Amino acid sequence: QDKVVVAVSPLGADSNLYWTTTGAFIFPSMQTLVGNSAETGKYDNSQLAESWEHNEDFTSWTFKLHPNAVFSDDWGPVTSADVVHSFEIHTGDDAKLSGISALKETTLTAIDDHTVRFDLPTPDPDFLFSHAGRGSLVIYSKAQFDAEGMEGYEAAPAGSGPFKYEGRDVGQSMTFSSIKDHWSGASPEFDEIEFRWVSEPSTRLAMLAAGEAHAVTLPRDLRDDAAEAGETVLSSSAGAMQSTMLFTGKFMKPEAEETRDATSYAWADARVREAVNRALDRDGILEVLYGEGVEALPVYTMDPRFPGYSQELADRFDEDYGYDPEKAMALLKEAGYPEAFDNAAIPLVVTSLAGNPEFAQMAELVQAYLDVVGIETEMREQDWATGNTAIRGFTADFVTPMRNAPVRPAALGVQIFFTEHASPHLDLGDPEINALGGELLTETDPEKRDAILNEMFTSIYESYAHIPMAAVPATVVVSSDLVEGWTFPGSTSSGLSHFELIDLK
Amino acid sequence: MTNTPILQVENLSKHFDVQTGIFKRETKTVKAATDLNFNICERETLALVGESGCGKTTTTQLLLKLQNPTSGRILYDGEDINTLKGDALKAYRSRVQAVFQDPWSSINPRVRIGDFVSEPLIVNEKVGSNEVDRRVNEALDAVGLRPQDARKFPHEFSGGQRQRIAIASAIISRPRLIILDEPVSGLDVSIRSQIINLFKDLQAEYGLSYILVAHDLATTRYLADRVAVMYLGKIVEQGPTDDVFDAPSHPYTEALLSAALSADPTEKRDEIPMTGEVPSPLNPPSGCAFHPRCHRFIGDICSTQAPALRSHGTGCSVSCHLYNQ
Amino acid sequence: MTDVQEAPLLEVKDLRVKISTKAGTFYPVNGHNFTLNKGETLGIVGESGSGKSMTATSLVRLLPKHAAEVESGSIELEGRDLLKLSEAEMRKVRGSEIAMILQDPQTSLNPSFTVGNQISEALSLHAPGPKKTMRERAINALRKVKVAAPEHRVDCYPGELSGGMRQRVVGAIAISCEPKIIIADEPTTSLDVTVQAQYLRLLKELQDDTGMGIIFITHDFGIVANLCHKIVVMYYGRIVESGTVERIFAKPAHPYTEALIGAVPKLRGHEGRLRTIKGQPPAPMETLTGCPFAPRCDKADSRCFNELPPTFDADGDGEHLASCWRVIDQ
Amino acid sequence: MLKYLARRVGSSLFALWVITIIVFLLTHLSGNPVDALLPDDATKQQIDAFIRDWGLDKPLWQQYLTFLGNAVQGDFGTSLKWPGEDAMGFVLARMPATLQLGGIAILISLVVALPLGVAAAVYKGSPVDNGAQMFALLGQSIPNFWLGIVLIWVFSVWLGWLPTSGTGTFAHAILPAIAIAWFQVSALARLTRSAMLEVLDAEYIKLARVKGVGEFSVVWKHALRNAAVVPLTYFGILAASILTGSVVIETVFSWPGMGWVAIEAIRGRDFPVVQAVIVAYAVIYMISNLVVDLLYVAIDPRIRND
Amino acid sequence: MTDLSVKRASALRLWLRLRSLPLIPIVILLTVFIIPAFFAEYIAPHDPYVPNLRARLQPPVGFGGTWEYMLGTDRLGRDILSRILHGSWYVLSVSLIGITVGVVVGTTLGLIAGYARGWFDGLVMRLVDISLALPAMLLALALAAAIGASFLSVVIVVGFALWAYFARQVRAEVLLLRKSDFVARSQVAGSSHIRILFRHILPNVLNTIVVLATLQVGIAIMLDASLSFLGIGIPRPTPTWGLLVSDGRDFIATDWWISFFPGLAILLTVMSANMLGDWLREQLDPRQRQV
Ligand SMILES: Nc1ncnc2c1ncn2[C@@H]1O[C@H](COP(=O)(O)OP(=O)(O)OP(=O)(O)O)[C@@H](O)[C@H]1O
Ligand SMILES: Nc1ncnc2c1ncn2[C@@H]1O[C@H](COP(=O)(O)OP(=O)(O)OP(=O)(O)O)[C@@H](O)[C@H]1O
Ligand SMILES: [Mg+2]
Ligand SMILES: [Mg+2]
Repeated sequence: QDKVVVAVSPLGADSNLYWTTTGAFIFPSMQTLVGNSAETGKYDNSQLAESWEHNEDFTSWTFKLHPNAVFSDDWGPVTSADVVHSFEIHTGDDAKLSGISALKETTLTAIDDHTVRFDLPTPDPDFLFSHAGRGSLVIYSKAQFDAEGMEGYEAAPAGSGPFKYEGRDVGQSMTFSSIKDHWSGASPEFDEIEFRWVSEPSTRLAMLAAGEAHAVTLPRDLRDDAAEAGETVLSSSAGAMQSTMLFTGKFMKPEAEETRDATSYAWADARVREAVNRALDRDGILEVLYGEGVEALPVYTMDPRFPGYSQELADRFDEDYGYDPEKAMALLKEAGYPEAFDNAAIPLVVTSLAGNPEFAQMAELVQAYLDVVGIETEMREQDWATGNTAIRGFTADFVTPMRNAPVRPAALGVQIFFTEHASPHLDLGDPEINALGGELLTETDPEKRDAILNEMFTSIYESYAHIPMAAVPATVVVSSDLVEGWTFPGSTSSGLSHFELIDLK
Repeated sequence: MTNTPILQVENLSKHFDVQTGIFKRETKTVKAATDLNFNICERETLALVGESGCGKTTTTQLLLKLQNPTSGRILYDGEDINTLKGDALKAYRSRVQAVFQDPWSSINPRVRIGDFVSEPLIVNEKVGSNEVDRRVNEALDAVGLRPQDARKFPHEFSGGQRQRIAIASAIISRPRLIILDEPVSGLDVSIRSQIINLFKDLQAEYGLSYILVAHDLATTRYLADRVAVMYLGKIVEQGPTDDVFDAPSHPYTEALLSAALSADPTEKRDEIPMTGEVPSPLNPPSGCAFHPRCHRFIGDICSTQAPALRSHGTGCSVSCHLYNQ
Repeated sequence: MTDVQEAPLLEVKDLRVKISTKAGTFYPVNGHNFTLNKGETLGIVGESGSGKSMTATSLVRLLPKHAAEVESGSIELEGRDLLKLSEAEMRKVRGSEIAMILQDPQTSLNPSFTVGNQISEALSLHAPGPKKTMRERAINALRKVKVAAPEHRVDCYPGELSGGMRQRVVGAIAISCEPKIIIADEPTTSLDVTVQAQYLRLLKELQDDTGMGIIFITHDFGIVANLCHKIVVMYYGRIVESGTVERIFAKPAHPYTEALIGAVPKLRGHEGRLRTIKGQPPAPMETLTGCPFAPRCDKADSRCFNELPPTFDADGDGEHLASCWRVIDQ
Repeated sequence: MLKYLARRVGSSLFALWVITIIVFLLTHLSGNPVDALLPDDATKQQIDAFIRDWGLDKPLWQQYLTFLGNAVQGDFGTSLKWPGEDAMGFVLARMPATLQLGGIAILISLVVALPLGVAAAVYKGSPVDNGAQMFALLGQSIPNFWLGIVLIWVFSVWLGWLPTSGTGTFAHAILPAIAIAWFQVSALARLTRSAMLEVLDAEYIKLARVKGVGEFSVVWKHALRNAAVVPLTYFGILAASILTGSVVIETVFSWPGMGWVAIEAIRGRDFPVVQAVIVAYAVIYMISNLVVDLLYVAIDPRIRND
Repeated sequence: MTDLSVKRASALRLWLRLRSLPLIPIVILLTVFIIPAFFAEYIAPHDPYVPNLRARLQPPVGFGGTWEYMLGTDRLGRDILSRILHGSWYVLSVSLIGITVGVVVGTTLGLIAGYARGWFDGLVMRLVDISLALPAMLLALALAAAIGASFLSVVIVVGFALWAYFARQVRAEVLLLRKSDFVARSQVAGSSHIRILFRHILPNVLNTIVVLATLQVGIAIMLDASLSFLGIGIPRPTPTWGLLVSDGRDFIATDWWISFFPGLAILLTVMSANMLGDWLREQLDPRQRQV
C-alpha cells in the first residue's frame, strides 16, 4: 500500500496560509514548537522545540530548537530566524487565527540560531497552548519566503514535518508524500497520504466500505454501523472535545433573579436550572449521542489534564445532577414555573457547527426530557453564524449546545465560556465568578491558580450555571482490511494528528 | 325599408404595423382597411364580400369598437362612436351586436347558457332578475330553443344549437344592428339553411339591420340587400345585391362571381380565369391593386394610378379605370 | 359514361368499418358498395360525421389504430383485394397507386421539411432514381400543378407559401407518382372561392391528362355539381343514395338527398325560404331501428321507423340506387 | 438579427441587475460574516479590523454601489472562506465541473427520455406506455439526495462498479449525473410523449403515411422533428432545474462544482463567493435560454417564417 | 331527442366519468396523506416526539421487529409510523400553502400581464426570468440565513419556486383567450375589463391552474425534502417527511427503514398527486371532452 486516503468533513477555511484561517487545519507537513504525546496528549518535544523553560512568573518563555530539524525541499535547517519570521506573519494584519491574540502582545527574541525567547506582558502559565494547540504558531521557512515570497507559500509551503506538501485541489483534497529519512526519525509506512473533504457522512462511510478510503470520521450512529460491518473504530488517547449546553445571556447577574422580567430568562432562577439538569437522563442521552463509555462531564472546561480539576465534583455529580424527574418537577413547582414566568418557553437553538451533527439530536433529546417534567421548549435551527450573531449582539435568550475542541487549558476555557474576560458575550454575569476570573488573569502561583479554578468550577457547578454533557474522545473509523492501528491524542481541532503513526496491514 | 342610416362609415382606415423577417426586425404596414365609405340603414342587410384577408373582419371589428380606426369616423345616429361615453356608449353597445363564425369558440364554455345570453342586457341596462329571465326565455324562444336550456352548459349543445344561442344573445338587448361575421361558414349544409332562415325571420320580426360577412356568395345573395366587394382593404364595388350579382362592373367582382360554383349541374358557367397569385397585403401592387390578376387590364394607368370609387349606374359605385371617363 | 364497358378501377363491396371506443361501438362505414372507373370522378357527400372521411381512410387502410377496423367487405383495385395485402405491399400501393389529398392544406404539409424534400420523398419511395435528378423531378411535379417559379419554391418551407399554393403542393405530391386513383377529402373547404376554382380546374386538367379516377369528398353541392360524374350520398354511416350527378340533381330518390339539395341557397334566382331539414343527425352510438333518417323525414311512415330499407334500384337500370321505402312505393 | 439579439441581451442584463440587488440584499440581511469567519474567542480589535477591511461599516447602498461597480468588472472580491482566492475566479474555476455534470445529465435525459416518450406515444395505451408513465412518475417522486445515496451504495459499494464520490475520471461523473438526470428524464419523457401524441395526430403525419412512408420514418423523421420543439422549449427550465439539482447532488457526491461552492459558501457566510456563484448561475441560465432561442430558429422553420 | 334520452345520456356520461375516476391514487392520497394529516393524533400509536432510548433502531415488522413499532424506530427510539403520520400535516400544509402562494401570485400576475400586455407584461416576464434563473435552493439558503429556517421560510421558498410557472402558463393561456371570440363577444356586449377578466378569462384558466397545482404538489414536497437535506427546512423536531428522509439518509445501507418508509410516503403521495393531476388534465382538456 503506498497511498493512504483519509476522508473528513470539509474544513471551515481552506488555505495554505495557516494564519489566515481560524485554525481548523490538517497539515502533516507543518510543525509547531510544541508537540503532544500520541499516547497521553501531554505536551512533548516531538515537534520543533527540543526543550523549553519559563521564568518564575510565566512572563518569559525560552524554546530550544532541535538542531537537526530541516525543511523539506532543501530549504535548509529550521532556525530561530524561521521562528521569528513565522511569528511576524502570524501576528500580522491578516491573521485570523483563533487564540493568536495571546501572541500579539508578545515580543520574540532570537537568542541564537536555535534558541528563541518570548517575553509576555502578563503572566501566562498556559503559554504552551499557543504552540501546541488550536491557533498555535506554525513554523514556515524564511528561506522559502525570501526566495519565492508569499506565492511560494500559497503554491507549496515547505514544512519540517514527516510529510511533504504535494498539492491540493481546493475544497476537494490535499496530498502529502512521506519524507524518507526524516530528521525526527519518523518513518511512515506509506508513500503518500491524501485528505479528502467529503461533507456527507454516508458518502464517507461508503468510501470506506468501497475501499476508497483508509480512514474516515463519522458521526456516532454511523460509527456503530461501521463497527457492525467489521470496520475498526479508533478513539483518541485523550479527550478531544467537551460538550455542553449553555444558557446564554447574563442571567446570573444579581438583579436577574429578582427582576426576571428585565431579562425574561426562565433560567435566571437557579431552581429552574437545577430542574433542567435533573430532568435529563444523561447516561441515556450520552449513550445515544456518543456511545458507551463516554463519561459525563461535571463542569464544562474542567479537565483532569489541567489545573483546577476537582475529583470531588466528579464524585458528587450523580447525586447533584443525576436523573430525578420528580425532584425536577418539585423544583419547578417551587419556582412557580411556568405560571410566574414571562418567558416560559425556553428556546433551544441548534447551530450547525461543523463536525457536530449530534447537536441536533442533543437538543431533541433534551427537549423530550424537559417536556416530560413540564418544561416548555421551542426548537430553533440556525446556522452557526446567525446563532453566533445573536450571542454577540447580547440578544441571546436561548439555550444552545456548545463544544470545546480541542480541549483548552482549563484557565482559558473557563474564561471564554463563563466570564467577561475573554469572550464577553458568553459572560454569565455572575460577579463572583467574574472576580475570580480577574484574579486568575494575574495570578501566577500554580497552587493558587489551582485553587481559584477549583473555586470557579465549584461555583459554576453549584449554581447549576449550565448543562454539562460529556468529555468525548476523537474517533476515526479505519478500514479493518487496510489499517492495523493508529494512535493519536485528539489534540487538534479535527481530532486527527500523528499521521505518521498510521499502521497499515 | 326606411332610409335613415343607423351607421355611417366615413373614410375609415385601419393600418397594422407588423414585424416581419427572422427575429422580427422589419416593420411593415398592413393596410387592412383603407378609406371605406358606406352606410347601413334600418332593416337593411349589407354584405361585405371578398377574398380571405381583404379586411372584412377588420372592418367589422372597427364597427364593434373592438379596435380603434387609424383614421376616419363611424357615426351612430350621427354621432362619432369614438366619442361616445357613459350611457350613450352603453346604448351603442346594446344596440349593436354581433354573431361570429365559429359557434364553438364564440361561447364561453364555463358559463351557463342563460348567463351567456343575458350578458348584453345585464351589463348595459338596469333590469331586475325576473325581467332578465323573461327576456332570456323570449330570446331563446325566438331562436327555437327551450327555456330549460338556459340552465345548461355550452358543451351540451351541437354546433347549430350553439349558433342559435349566439344569436339569442345578440338579440336579447333588442339591437338595431347585428354584425354577422361568417355566421354560417362553420355549419353543415342542413343546419346552415335553418340559421339563414332564422336570420330572415328575425329581421322581419324585429326590424333588424345586418352587416354580413360571408364567403359563400349564394348565401350573400340570399340574405343581402346591398353588397360591398372588397379587395385588399378597399371597396372596389358597391351596390344593390341583385344589380351587382347580375351585372357586375368591376373585373374582380366579375371574376369572383364566375368562380362561384352553382349547385346545379345543368347550369353552365364560363369561368373567368384569374391569373397570378393572391398578392400579399404586406406588398400590395402599385396602382390598382387588382391589376396583376385583371383580365381587363387596359394599360399603364392600371399599374400606376389607383382608381377612385365612383358611382356608376343605379345605386352602384365602382372603382375601376374602365369606368373613369 | 364510356362506350366500352371496362372493368372498374376500384370496386368496393359491402365494406363495413367498426369503431370501438370506451363509450361503445358503431359503424361509421356500414355496408358500402360503389365502383369507380378510369377517368371518372365520384363525389361522396353528406353531413358532418356521416362517415365520409372514414370511408376514404379505410380505402387506403389508414384507419385510426386500435379504435377502428374493417369488419367485412372487400376493396378491389383492378381486381386485387387491398384488404388482403400485407402492410408492406399496402405501403407500395399508397402513394403510387392510390394517392390522397387531405382536408387542410395548412396542416397537411410537414412544416419542418422543404417542399422539394417532401415531394422527392414520395418519388423516392415509389419511383426511385438517382439523387441528383430528384430535385429536377420535384420541380417538374410543381410545374405540373402550375406553381409559379418552381425552381425557387422547391426550396421553400410550407410556412413560406400561401394556402392555395400549399394545396397545390399537396396535389403535386399526390400526382407525382402518377397514381390510378386520387382520393380528395374536402381539399378546398379552407380555400377562397377564386383559389378553389383554380384548383378544381387544375384537378380536372390532370384527370384529362392521366385518366385517373378521383374520389371527391365534400359537402359542397357546388363542387359535386361541377366536378363529379357520380355521387354517393351518405347518412349515418350508410350510403342512402348513389347515381350519376345528372339524375340525382334532376330527380333525387331519397328525401335526404332532396332535402340537402333544397337547403342550398342558389347563386342565381331567389326563392322565399330555404328548405331545411329539421332536427340533427343522430349521434353515432344512438341505436335506431328502421331508417336512420326517419325521425327527420317529412315523408316517413311507420314502416320507415321500424324497418331498415334495403337498397333499391330507383330507375331500374342499376345506375341510380336509393335506400328508401318510397322508391318501391311509387 | 443583431437588433433582436441586442434586445434579448438587454433584457437579460436587466434581469441580472435585479438579481444582483436581490443577492446583495439577501446576503447582507443574513448572518454576519464576522461570526462565521472569526474564531469564537476573537477580540474586539480583530472584529473591528475585519469589519473595516470588508467595508461592512459603510451604509448599505454604498456597499451595493461598490459591489456593483466591481461586479461589472468581474471583481466580486476575494473569498473569505478560501483565503486568497478571487471569488469569481474561484467560481469560474468550478464552472466546468458543473457544466460537465450538467452536460452529461442532459445527455442522459435526452438519450433516455426521448425514446421513452416516443415509444410511449407510439404505443399509447399499451404496456409500454403504462410502463413509461410509471417510470416517469417514479422519477418525480424520489428525493434526489436519497437517490444519490442509494446509487452510491448499490453501484459503488455493493457492486463496486463506480467510484463513490469525487472527480477524476469519467466514471466519477456517471452516478451524480444519473441522480441529477433522474427527475429530468421523467419530465422530459412526459413532455415528449404529449408532444408526440399531438404531432402524431397531425394531418401531415397522415399525409406521410398516405404517401407510403414506412412507420419508422414516420415516427422518427416526420413526427419527432416537429415534436422536438416542445422538449426544446423546456430546455430553459431544464437548465434551471439541473443547476438547482446540482446544488444538492454535488454535495452528496463531493463534486467540486458550483453547487458545492454555493452551499459551502453560504454556510460559511462567504459573501463574495455567494454573490459570484449566484450571478454565475444566473448568467448560465440566461445564456442557455438565449441559445435555446437561437436553436429554435435553426430547428423550426415555422418560426423563421412567422 | 326526447327528454328521456337526454337524461339517459347524461346519466351515461356521469357513469363514464365515475368509472374513469382514478381510484387507486385517491385511496392512496387519502390513506397516506389526507386522513393522517387531520387525524394523526388519534391514529398514531406513539408520541412522535418522545424518544424511547430502550427501543432505539427497532427494525420493522417482518425484519425482526415487533408490531408495537410496525415500521421500526429511529435513532432516538421514536416510532417511525407515528412520525410519518404526524408529519403528513406539515407536508400537507407546506405544499398547500406554498402552492397557494404560488397560485395566487402567479395567477394574478399572469392574468394581468396577459390581459393588459404592455410594460406590465414585460416586467412580469422579466420577473419570471429572474425567478427561474435563481435556483430556489440558493434562495432558500439565503432566506434561511436571513429570516431563519422556519415554516414560513419554507412556504416562501416553495411559493417562490412555483409562482413563475403559474405566471407563465396563465399568461400564455390568457394571451390566447383574450383573442378568443367569446371575449370579443363579451366586449361587444359592453362588458368591463374586470368582468371579462373574472367572468370569462379566469374560469377558463382555472382548469390549467388546478391541474398545474396538482402536479406541483410533487415539486413542493420534493423541494421541502431538499431543504431539509440542506438543514434549512422546517426545524426539528417537526417530523416533516423531508426531514425524516434526510435524517435517515446516512443509514440507508444499515438501518434502511428510517428513511425508507418516509420516502415511500413521499413517493406514494407524489405519484398519486401526479396521477390525479394527469387524470384531471385529461378530463379537463376540452379536446378530450368534445369527443
Ligand atoms: N391584429 C392584426 N395585426 C396585424 N395584421 C392584422 C391584424 N388583424 C388583421 N390583420 C391583417 O389585416 C388583413 C385583413 O384581415 P381580416 O381578418 O380583416 O381579413 P378578412 O377579410 O376577414 O379575411 P378572412 O376571410 O380570412 O376572415 C390581413 O392581411 C390580416 O393579416
Ligand atoms: N378515431 C376515432 N375514434 C372514434 N370515433 C371516430 C374517430 N374518427 C372519427 N370518428 C367518428 O366516426 C364518425 C364518422 O367520422 P368521419 O370523420 O368519417 O365523418 P365525416 O363525414 O368525414 O365528417 P366531416 O364532414 O366533419 O369531415 C363520426 O361520428 C366521428 O365522430
Ligand atoms: Mg374574417
Ligand atoms: Mg371528414
